[in-house]
Amino acid sequence: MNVADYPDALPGPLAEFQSVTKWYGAVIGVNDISVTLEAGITGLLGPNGAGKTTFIKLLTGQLRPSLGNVLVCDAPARSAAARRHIGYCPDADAFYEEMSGRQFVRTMARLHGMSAVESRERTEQALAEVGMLDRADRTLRGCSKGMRQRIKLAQALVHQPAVLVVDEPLNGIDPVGRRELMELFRRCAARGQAVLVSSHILDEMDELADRIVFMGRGRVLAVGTLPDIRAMFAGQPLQIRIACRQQRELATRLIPWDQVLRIELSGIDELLLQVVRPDDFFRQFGELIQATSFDVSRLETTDTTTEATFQHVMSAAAKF
Amino acid sequence: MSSAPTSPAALVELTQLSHFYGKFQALKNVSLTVAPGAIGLIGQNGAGKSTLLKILLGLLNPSSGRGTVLGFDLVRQRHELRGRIGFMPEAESLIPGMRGVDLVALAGELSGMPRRQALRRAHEVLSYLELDEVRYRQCDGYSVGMKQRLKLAAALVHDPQLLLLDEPTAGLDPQGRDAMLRLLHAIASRHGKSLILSTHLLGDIDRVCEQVIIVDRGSILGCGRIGELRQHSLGRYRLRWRGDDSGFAQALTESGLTIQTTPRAGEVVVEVPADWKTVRFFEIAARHSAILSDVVPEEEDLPRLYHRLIGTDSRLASTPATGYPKS
Amino acid sequence: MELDQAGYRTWEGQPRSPWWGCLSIVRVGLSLIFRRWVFWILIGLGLLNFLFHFAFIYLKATLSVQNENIARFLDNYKVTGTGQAYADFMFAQAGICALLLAFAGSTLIGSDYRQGGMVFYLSRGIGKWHYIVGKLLTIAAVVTIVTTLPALILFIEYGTLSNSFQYFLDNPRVLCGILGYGTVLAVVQSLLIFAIAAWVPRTVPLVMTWLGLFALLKGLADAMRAIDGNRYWLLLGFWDDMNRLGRWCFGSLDPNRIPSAGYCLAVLAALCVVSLVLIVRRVRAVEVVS
Amino acid sequence: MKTTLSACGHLFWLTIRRQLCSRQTLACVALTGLCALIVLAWSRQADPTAKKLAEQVLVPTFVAFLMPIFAICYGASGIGGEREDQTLIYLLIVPITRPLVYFTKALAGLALVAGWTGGSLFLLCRLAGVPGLKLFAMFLPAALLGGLAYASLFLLVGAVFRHGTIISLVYWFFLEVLFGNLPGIVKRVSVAFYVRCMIYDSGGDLQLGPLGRVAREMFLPVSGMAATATLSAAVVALLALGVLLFETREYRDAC
Repeated sequence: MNVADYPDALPGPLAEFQSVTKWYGAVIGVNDISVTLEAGITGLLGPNGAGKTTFIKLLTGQLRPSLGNVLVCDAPARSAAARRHIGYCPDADAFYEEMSGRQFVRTMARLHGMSAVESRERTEQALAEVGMLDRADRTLRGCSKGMRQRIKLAQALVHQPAVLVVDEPLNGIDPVGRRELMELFRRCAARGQAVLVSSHILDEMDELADRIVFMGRGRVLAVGTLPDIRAMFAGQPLQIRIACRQQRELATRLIPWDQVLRIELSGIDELLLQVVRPDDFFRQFGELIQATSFDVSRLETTDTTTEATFQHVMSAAAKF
Repeated sequence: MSSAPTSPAALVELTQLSHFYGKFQALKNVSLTVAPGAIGLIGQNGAGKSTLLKILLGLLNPSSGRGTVLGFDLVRQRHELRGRIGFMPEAESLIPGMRGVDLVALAGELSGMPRRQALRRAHEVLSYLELDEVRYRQCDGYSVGMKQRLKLAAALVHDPQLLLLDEPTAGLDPQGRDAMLRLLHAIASRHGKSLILSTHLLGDIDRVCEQVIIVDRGSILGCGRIGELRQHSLGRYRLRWRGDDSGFAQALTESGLTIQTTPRAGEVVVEVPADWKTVRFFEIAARHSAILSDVVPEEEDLPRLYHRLIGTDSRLASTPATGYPKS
Repeated sequence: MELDQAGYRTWEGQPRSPWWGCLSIVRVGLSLIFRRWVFWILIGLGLLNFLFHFAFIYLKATLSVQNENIARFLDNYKVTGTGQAYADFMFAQAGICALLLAFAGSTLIGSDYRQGGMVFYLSRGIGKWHYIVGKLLTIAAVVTIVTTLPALILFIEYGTLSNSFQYFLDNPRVLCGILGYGTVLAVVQSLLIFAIAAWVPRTVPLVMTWLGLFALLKGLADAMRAIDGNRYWLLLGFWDDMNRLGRWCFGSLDPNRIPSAGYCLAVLAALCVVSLVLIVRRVRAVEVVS
Repeated sequence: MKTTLSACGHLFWLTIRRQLCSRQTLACVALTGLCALIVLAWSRQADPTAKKLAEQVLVPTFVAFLMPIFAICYGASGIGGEREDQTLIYLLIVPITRPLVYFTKALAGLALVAGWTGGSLFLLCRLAGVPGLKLFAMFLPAALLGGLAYASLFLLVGAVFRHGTIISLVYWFFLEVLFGNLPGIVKRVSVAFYVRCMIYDSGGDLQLGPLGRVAREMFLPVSGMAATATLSAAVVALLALGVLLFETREYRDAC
């Protein structure tokens, strides 16, 4: 096989939502979303009921959009042609239980239209990729949750799709396994595949995703890299934690600053600050420390994590 | 015979406990003493966590060895014991077709509460877990988060002294997870319940537990207060800054510090000598017009502690390098 | 004043004996069945049969005052008030009940094995015997509600409407028959459906096994008897065994006809023991796995 | 095109293999075995005739019981079983269009039902000896068509309703068993009626018919040709309807 099989040879976005709306009866699932997916890892975030599942089902062609188009590699997502380019690792923990992992992946390869020889080869590759080469002969019924997740992933990788959609891939996987799988997603992204990961665990997203799609109440609230999204909330007050042996002296120095909205003494030698215009604050703070040589053992911005950004996005969305 | 010792010093006490599934030994001569409190249970898939939980619950007879939980013998007093334990299983263990409040009340009755008391407690616990609005709906229509809280409600309804939780936050969204952890923390700290929390998310344990049991391949690798197991002060700082990108990092190297770069731009981890003062970071930053926003001493957090004890590198070395052949 | 009235509160009561839990299982199981419309089709069918009889008895009582002939005409429709009539009524109800159980089996028991209900039950303060007894009682209660209870009501109605209480005094055997037949049905069917549902939890195979057991075994019994006229083969038809035993309770089984009530009892008892062994093995297996 | 064909072919074999290796097959084997025992026992009696065999054994046990059971087993579980196990999703993400998925699965299901019906009928007739072999040709077309009609109906039910298997069973009990045996023309909605019409028509010289005078008078049969045509049309129409509904349906529960 050659590199041209991989999607970086294809022009344009790998998948595209063109003002897609989907409703079930009177209930709206997603409302007028337009997003493109490109090579790299995209994280899909949002609380339960935000429309993530609908988004994924639209992308994998299980649902037909009520309005708009979903394109995968320039084919409508519901067509068989589009499904050739999509690998989907579903959330539900269901398999053809009586098969072994290897048989299952091979079956899926055959259902993708591969010949027996080809499917055998690709199965071995996919199993190697998820680190299950030596453990794939046990029947799925007797496999642990982590092994099942990996087999599910192998199944999604076996036809070398341009777009890989993984729904909650890290549920039930132990910390070591998590790292391995995250590494795997990165390799896929590096090959030019578009990887869409939906997950609830924000700190992992923080580490993993190149781009994040925030969803809430059926709409896409924000798209972009984490720093981009964070920059959108630059005006928001920041939470800062400072540990300093001269707790009270430092506090008295900081009170007059107009960037500092609130100071809270917490613990033996800790300060919790709420500041605006952080750049100003940090510059001034640096100068202060150099001038006074207070012994600051910790300076930490506590809400730059995805979790905090998530809170910001959600509260911002609630304002309109 | 059913009277328990008035105040058991140890919550769990196991001596030389083993368990076999056929020939496979799931637990190998485990001896363990745990004081009451919030306890985290971590380990790889298949390390024996669920087996341990099931034995503590009295669902499974250990093949050899003995133990007590809450002062009750694991084998001989298992019914009395189980009435004092709340178990929240990982698998979906609901009875389809039942309303939420009926299910919780049933759980209470099965643990020995009289019917009216159980119903009263069920309402109380459900509203405590913020399920008031859905309590009259059928439980198979609940969302993942609601199901998790319903399972917790069923485990809490008879006011047990010890809660066993198997992956309570699996499948929850961030807000749900946050709420669940706050709840567990409150139950443990404010209401004096003990909990044993088995999870893969080390962050959960960090937030709720003060003790931890680390299981690997059927043996206990570490057991005790997280603070005691942890190695303090690794002599490393994580720095984040705004502005100038590379100059600052270079200046750090020139001041004789070893640098590990992280995947993020504008962030490094530096190793410092013993007599290092943090002021010097600010000085170097000022010289290179970089604005320091984070100076965080690196402690051994739970993931690192875990990886140290399990014996894998914290930065992952074990990924198989085999991918698609690129030819 | 503190806010301890809000939020989590403790409960300080003495836990009751786990056997109380069985009653809860029964109550919940019944509510599960009587809440689903599919079962109401069958329950409705049984109810129809019951109301039919109920109305006939009433008609007979009121009209026979005016015209003796009407009473004799109505007796053609088996509302004679004799043991035979009740046995026939219960036989019909038992058939409906068997259908009901075929569907209810997977709701009551099968789903425990497929959807984690076992873990729910067994991780509470009850043991496996409490669980088994609770479930068996539930099924027995369903059988009783569909068969014995309506028959008892008819019996009381007939007696009350016949102007004197002599009817009750004259027919003690009928009461004993109703209770006896009901018990046989309840015990055998509950054990049998539990055993089958525990091993074949899905609806379709469950229904197939359940029906096959009654319908095909009866066919086999008839065919075997046709070979050489050996009537002991009829024991293979479990459904008829229950019926024969029931009629014996009513006192209307011909004692000289083979097979006799004793043989039926032995066969059914063996069947129950086998079922019980199957049930216990299955519950124990789940304890280990789940 | 070629890849689609090979994928469909694999799906066909996969369906057959999985259905054959399920517990239902065990139950079918057990029931067939019981029927075989009945036939064996029956054939030992003093005076076995073809008419008696048809009336006492084949119609009540095979046509009324075994054949619908096969159809429910392999029909309702075709799509319905995959939905129940939540594995339908795997068929919806492979590059086979939905109509083809349904069609392939239906073909596999129909083949299984036809195989089981034909096979078990042959076995039973064989065991019954000479009278049985006489009846085999007479029963085969009716049994096959009836089985296929049942199977395509239950496939459709399984694809449309969430509790497809239960609904199929309820349908069988009430419409087929209850209505099918009512006197008058109500029974013309049931498959069993047409199957029996075909049997009675082809078994003309044996004077087959419903037992009992009233039942015989109130049976009101249609001609064998009409029954055959109705059943064949039903199979085709139900299949087409199934394909159409499967294409447009969106499974929210199963995926």
